[in-house]
Amino acid sequence: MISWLNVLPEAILSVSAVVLLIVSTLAQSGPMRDLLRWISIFAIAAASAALIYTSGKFGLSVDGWTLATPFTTSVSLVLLSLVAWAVLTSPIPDTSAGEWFALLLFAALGSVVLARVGNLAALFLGIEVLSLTLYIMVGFKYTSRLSLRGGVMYLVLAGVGSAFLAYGMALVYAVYGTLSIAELRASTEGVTMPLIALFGYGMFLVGVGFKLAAVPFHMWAPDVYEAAPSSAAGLIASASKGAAIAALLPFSFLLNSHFLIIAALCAGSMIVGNLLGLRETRVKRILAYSSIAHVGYLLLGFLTIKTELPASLPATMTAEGAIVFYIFVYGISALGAFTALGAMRSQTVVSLNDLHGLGRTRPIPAACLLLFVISLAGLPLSIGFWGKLYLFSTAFKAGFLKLAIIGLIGSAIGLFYYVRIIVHLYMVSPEMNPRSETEQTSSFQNAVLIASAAAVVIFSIFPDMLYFLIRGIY
Amino acid sequence: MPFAEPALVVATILFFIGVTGVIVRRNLLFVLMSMEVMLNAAGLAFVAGSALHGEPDGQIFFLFILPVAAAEVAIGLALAVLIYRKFQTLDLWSIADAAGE
Amino acid sequence: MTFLDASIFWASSFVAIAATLIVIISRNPFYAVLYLILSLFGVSMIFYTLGAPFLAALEVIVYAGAIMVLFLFVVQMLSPAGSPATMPDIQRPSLIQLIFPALLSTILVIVVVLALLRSGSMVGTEATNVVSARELGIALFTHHYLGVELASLILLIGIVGGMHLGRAAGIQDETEVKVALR
Amino acid sequence: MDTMTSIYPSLWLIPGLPALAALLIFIFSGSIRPRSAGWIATTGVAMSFLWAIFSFIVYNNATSKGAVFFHQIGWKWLDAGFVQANAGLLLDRVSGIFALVITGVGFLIHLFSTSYMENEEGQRRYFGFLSLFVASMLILVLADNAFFMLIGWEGVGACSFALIGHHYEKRENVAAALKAFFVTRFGDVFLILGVLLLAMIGTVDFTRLETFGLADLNIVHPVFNLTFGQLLVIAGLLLLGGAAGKSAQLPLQTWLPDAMAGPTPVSALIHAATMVTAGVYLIARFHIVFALSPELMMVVAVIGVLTAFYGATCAIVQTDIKRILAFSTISQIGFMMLALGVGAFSIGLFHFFTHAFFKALLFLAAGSVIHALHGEQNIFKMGGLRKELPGVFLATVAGTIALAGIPLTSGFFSKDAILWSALTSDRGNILLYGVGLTTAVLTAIYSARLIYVVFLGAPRADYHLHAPSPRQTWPLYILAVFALFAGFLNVPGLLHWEHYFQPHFKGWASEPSHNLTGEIIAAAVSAVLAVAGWFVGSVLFSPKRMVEGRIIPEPAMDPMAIRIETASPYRFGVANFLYRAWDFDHLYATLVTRPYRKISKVLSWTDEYLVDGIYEAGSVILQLFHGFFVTLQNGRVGRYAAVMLFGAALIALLLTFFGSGNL
Amino acid sequence: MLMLTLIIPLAGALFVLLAGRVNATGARVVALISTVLSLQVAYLLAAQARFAVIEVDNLWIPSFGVHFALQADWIAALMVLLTSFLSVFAVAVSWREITERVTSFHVWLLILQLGVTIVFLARDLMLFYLGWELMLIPMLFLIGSWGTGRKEYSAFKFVLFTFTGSIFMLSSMLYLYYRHIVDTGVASFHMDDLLQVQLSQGEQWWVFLGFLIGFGVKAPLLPLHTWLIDAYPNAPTAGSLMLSGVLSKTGIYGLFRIGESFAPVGFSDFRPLLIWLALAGIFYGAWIAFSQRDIKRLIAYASLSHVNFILLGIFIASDEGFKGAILQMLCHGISTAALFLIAGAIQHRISDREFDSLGGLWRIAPAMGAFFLFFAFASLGLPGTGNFVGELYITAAALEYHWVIGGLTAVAVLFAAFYSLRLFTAAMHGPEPAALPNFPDTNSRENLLLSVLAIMLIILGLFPSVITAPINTGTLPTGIETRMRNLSETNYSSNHIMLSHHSTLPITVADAALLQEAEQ
Repeated sequence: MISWLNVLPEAILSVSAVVLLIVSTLAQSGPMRDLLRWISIFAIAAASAALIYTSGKFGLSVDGWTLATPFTTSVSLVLLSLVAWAVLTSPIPDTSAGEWFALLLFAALGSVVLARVGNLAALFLGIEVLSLTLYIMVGFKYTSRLSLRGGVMYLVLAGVGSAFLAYGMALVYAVYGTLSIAELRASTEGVTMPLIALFGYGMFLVGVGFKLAAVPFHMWAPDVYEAAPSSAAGLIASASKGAAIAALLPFSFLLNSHFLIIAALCAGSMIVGNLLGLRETRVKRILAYSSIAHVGYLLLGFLTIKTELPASLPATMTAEGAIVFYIFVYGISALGAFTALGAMRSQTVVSLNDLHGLGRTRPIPAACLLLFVISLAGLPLSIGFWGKLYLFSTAFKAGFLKLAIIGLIGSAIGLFYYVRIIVHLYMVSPEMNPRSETEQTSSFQNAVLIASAAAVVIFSIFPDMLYFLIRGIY
Repeated sequence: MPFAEPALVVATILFFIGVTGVIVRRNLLFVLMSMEVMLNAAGLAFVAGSALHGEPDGQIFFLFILPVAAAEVAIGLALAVLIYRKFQTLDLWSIADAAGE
Repeated sequence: MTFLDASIFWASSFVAIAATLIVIISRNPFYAVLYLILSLFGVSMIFYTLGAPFLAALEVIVYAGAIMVLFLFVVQMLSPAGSPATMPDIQRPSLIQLIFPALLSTILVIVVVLALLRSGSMVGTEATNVVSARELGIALFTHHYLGVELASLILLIGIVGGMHLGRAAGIQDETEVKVALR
Repeated sequence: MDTMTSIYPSLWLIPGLPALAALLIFIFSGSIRPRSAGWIATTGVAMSFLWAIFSFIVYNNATSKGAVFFHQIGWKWLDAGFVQANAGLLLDRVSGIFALVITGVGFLIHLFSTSYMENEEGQRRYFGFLSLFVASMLILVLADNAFFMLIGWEGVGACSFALIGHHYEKRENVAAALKAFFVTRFGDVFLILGVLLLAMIGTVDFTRLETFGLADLNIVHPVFNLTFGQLLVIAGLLLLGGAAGKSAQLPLQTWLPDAMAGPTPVSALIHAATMVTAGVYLIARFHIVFALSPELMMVVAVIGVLTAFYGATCAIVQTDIKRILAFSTISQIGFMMLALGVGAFSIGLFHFFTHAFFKALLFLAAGSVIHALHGEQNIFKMGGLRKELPGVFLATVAGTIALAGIPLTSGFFSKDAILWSALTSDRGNILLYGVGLTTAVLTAIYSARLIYVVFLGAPRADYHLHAPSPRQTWPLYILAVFALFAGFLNVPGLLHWEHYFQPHFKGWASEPSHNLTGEIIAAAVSAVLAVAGWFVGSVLFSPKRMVEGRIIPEPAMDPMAIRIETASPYRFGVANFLYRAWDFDHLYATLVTRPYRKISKVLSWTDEYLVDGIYEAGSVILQLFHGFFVTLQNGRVGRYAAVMLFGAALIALLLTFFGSGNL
Repeated sequence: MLMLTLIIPLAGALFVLLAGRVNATGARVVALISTVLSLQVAYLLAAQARFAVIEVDNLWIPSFGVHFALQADWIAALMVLLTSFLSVFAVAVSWREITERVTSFHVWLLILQLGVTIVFLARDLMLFYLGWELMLIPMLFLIGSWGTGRKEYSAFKFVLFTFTGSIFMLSSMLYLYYRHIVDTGVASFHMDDLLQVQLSQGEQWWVFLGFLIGFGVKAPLLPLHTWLIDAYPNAPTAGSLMLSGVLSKTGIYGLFRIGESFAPVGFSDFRPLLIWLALAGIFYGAWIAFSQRDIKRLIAYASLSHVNFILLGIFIASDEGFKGAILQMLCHGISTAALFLIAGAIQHRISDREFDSLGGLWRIAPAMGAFFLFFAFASLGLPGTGNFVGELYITAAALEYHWVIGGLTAVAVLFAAFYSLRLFTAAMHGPEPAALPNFPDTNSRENLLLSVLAIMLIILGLFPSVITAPINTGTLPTGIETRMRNLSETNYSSNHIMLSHHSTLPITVADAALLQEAEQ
């Protein structure tokens, strides 16, 4: 039963989630609760090992539900590492710790399913696993009105998004009679798509666009990010977004038919996302807007996938490579930024004024936040710079000069709000801070933050190392 | 089946009625119902597609939509109860306008 | 294709659409749920005409029988003094609110209809076979078992969510509860 | 190439010693006593003077062996494209005379200053800059090329700025310093352009200037598309602009009277004897360029004679003793320019030589008077100082008669020679001569006025005299001797000045007629006119009249109350016009200063609000967009779903109308 | 040697972080040691680069074609020397001025130095860009944290302007990269590779425009200068010093090292326009400077004027123009640094820098007055200082280019006198202010710093050939190279037409003595 082995990663994750739930009933409090974190980490590690083990050995498996090529494996690993990072830095809730970590594992599961998607149904179910997990995570802090509000908003809108997705898939299915992406790809080759299929894919893009928070399907992002606990917001920004773009990758054949649409989403996200952040005063909303803009950059990479490159170029310079790299780079930066922020300010609404002087009173998380923000802004000595450069150079290589320049201008606008964060963090004295008390962070959390901030810098000096780590570990 | 294509149209109409419902309704319960309508319409479209090609994949997809709808409603209604407790209303506009925290 | 089939299809389609319309404009949540159930019955009939009797049954059992009942419970639970008709904050959507989404929806529907008309018959020969529950089951558990697995997990997630959120539902004084989650 | 020169005295010591003194004073200004600063400076200049004499003697001995100049190249200084220059010093007849006068007069003035500045503040600063000035001036005259000369040229300007503004507590002094610097700097713009132009079309290496004489003036220059001759005229005009700025010639003369705000010894050294004659030096140095075109020479002569006339007319009505001398200086330099313009280069230099003595003398004497009167400068508040300050009086008389050109004084010899050249040289004419002669008469009149009003008659105010120390009087006496007798240096057969410069200017100078009778008649004419002028002056400004208050021209106010900034002290419009120095200041204020301030303000405003406004507007536009998108974010699910639906509809429409076509 | 210039600031920053844990003085001392060391290294580098181009070339990021390629020719080495020289000063002037968060201040300063050094040495476009962007964040912190006045606004403005500019620059770079891939199929950012790209005229226009905006902002070229007016005055002294002394040079440097190299046709097509623009900048800055009433704002505008002088030289780039520009880059760096140092010292003493509250300071601070006077004169181009030589060369080049431009350039020198002396007199001259708080004269540290700067200026003024003689055209853009050669040649030949150098010259004394000896 070779093909069964192929779903080993998914199986490990789901089984361990269930195990975790069972264990959590035994370990409601005390030091045992730390065990939950380590079980999760262990599960993710085991899933990663399984991924590496199965990578490329069996090809399409389970009737095309999962696709275990080296590439999808690397995407899955990237997403798993992001979830693992969230697991490591996430504070353990006093109640429902088991549920929390189980949900994180479910998120990992959804991401892996999406990264290796080979089938429309897998896509739908993967997105649903991820979404449902995230609804709960957003509304996890049910004592907070904002949290509930965000949770319900995300639930409704994500439901609408999923419905669009399913509806679009249904129309496509109605035309081609298959759910397999490979077959869909084959059936579009060299043929003009009927309008109904075009429309179906269009609605499908609405659904994916919603998960990505691409303009104009971005509206939910700021409210939800703000309402969610930091780890959840980080996950929405990183793993969920990465999984969505990864799920979009097999649909690169859409670039023939829907180029204009995707380009519009891309340009719109890059511009509107950055414009939205311009004068925002609440930090999590700023990060949300920034995530919208980053989707634009990712889509820019997606647009270039079909481009023929000169054969002499190294294989590492493909658009897919740039996208995976960027998923990791952006994911780690966004997660890091949310976590570092959460480490300093735990309340739901964090305004820029709440950051005043934290550079002095909380130097370590502040410095980490600084580095992550620099990375988000794409300034040098952070991997964000290389990530962005990979994408933009890919766009240039593909000849999409206008889009690339729009993106560059967008990132110039975006710099404004990143710098605002830095300014408020460092250039205002602590006395100006309306809240004098700060959170205490565990040294473990600090260590993880420092390590990843250091990684952001170190990998910026050796970006290729990171690249090969991502693409070539198996 | 000859009704496959008309059924697609019906699904489309239902779907967009659902979307309209989500947009215009202010009460969370109605919004959730509209969402159900949308999911259901998507399922209908799948079944129509399945009928068009005479193969089971579409129907199977509907089988996947079912638990999704159920799970969404379960969580949605749980949230609705909590929200009603917190805000004393299910009116999404008032909830949005209510001061956070 | 018989006249009976056609009349069932068109009638149930009409019922489904009309009932759904009433759902989105009704004031009374109780009635809305009932109309939604009616709409689901209509869709179920369409399933039947489309040769999916098993799904038609499932539609009624799961959607109408389970999900809608859940709705009813909640409506009951949240209605002051047990009378949902008096829920104060439920308003009918005004015409002005309706215009924009209705217009866009109409455009989209027209696009689909046009697309269907333009493409003519999408498949050369329309299949006429009825997919039986047996066929479905075989396909489901030979080709799509991962989907089944995932679907079950989705339900599990729903349970976990319900469990977590429901835990709060029983607590009246929230200040006692500390959910320290950053 | 200059290994041989080591056997000759190093010229670097001449500017080097005062520079060293200045350096010492500046570096140790914190630790030395103020008085020592004076002595360090004086010693430096004295040693420089001695070394200059020594070098000059050695040089003169060498000339007898056929050498033309004494050239020491330090190092390659400028090296880019056509801007090629050494840092090198050159001693020849012209620079030798200048160096001697600068160090000699400079030494005396330093000595005078040690007493004059004794109880003043900022002595160290004063002496530092004074020494630095001497060093710069020496570099100016000794430099072997025009680029290197610029170091000295601007250096003296900078020192002049610092010294005029020595008493910077008063805003008007600062304004005067700025004015002096700005106006001369304006001239320097032309000078720099002129030097660059010359460097571009030829050379500004002083040892090679002769090559201009060998060039074909009709060749067209490839860059400018003008002939060489035309370019030379342009270059000459540009140089003249620089010279006019530094030497306070029309129309850039306005700064010099104001520059009198500096301490009096500074006026003596910088604004009478040395720096202001830099223009004369420049033209004498570039005489070939000028001599190559008659028009250029005419311009120089006309500017010179007009300035001479201008200065003399203004001097006649001034009430401030130093301003009288300042206008007199303007006038006398005009005479030098006249001499240069008519081709009598050596005579021009001769007048520089004599003028340096008598004008320095007059300034120092005036300084003594002012010092004795505790800073009083209005001549109508003086009077009767003959008895109180007999030594100063005698010295002043010596200076004024030299200035007036009373026969047998140095001024007589030099001025007469100029007038004679103006009349008889190839480039001269009767008009120049006439104006020059008139000016000479005016000169005699205001000279007499100075003596009569200041020293004769009865005191017009209460004096608490402050007797001059020997260190003040001895320099006066020494200078007086030179003022009276230096003229004999240009007596044929004795020490013939013109003959001495013959090898330098060669054929480029225009020889005046050597008609002895004519010369004697002309000399007689100027002698008679000078004496007559003095007489007129003595009548007009006799003590008797002064006592009666009948001052000519008749003042409209108490003469003692006349101040520099008084606009119209006299009854007569002409007199007031002259008092205000022909209203040049007013003219420039209207034409240049005020518009410039205005432009500056307007531009400043433009920059702050319009140029920056473009960017601010850009940011406002971005913020408007931001505002639009943000208002959509109202937290209501319906709105958000509506936007999604809108997006979906947009996608559908795009697909319907554009299909799968790529745009 | 090349690597050391980068390693020392980096290691210095780390050591400062460590030393900062002990105490503030420790951080200062370590920073000083680090900068002095890098000055030493830069000196050695320059000493080597004087004779030969030093290169380091390693493939850094193969997947991307980024090379860790450094190249130090004489000009680059000079710029590095200037950078490390001014870095020493930046540390030294902050000794007393910076009392808060000393450690991080010095860390940012050293990172800034690192970025600038990379910019000057990079032989790879991406490395260059990396260094370019690396300057942003340190400068943001230096201005925003330790500045005065509207510091956050100024910091913002600086960062946004520079970054927006660099976006255009990056577009040009990526376009070149793209074209190189299209042409050869090889991905590389190495300048030597990208120089092989043949762009059409239209492409060159766009590419050059991108570079122009990117570099023009930093330089700054009119009308991209408005950030400067806020950033220079509001930065701490060390920041103003680095901004005006070094960062503006990176723009100029990039303009000819990169802008002209990669788009020679674009450059030469834009050249007349740019020359006029630079000229306008000279006048604009000088005129506005005159009416400023804030010392640092005045210096800022003055700096604008001077930088446009340099740009003019770069744009004309004949032998004189280029040498003048290089020389002026150093001298402007030094003299403006000194002026900012003095302005900072005044501001530090009385917490104000408006003319109204100043005046008559010379009496109470004679040493400061003397230095102020010297540097005011240097800033107006007094002969004897290096500024004069630079401006003279540039004026000469302008005159050679066109007489109108030459004339205007010379006139511009006059306006420099206006604002420089106005600045000096407003602060130092005039009646002593009635109620002046304790205003100590410059202390020995400041005296030492200012003396070194003054001596440097005089050395540059008297021995400019030290700088200009080794300028090796081999590593410059070919455009500059040919212009330097051609214009000079026409000149010398025209010289030959006009005058014969070997005509009969008067003999010198030395000659005469020789003759005489020969006779005997």
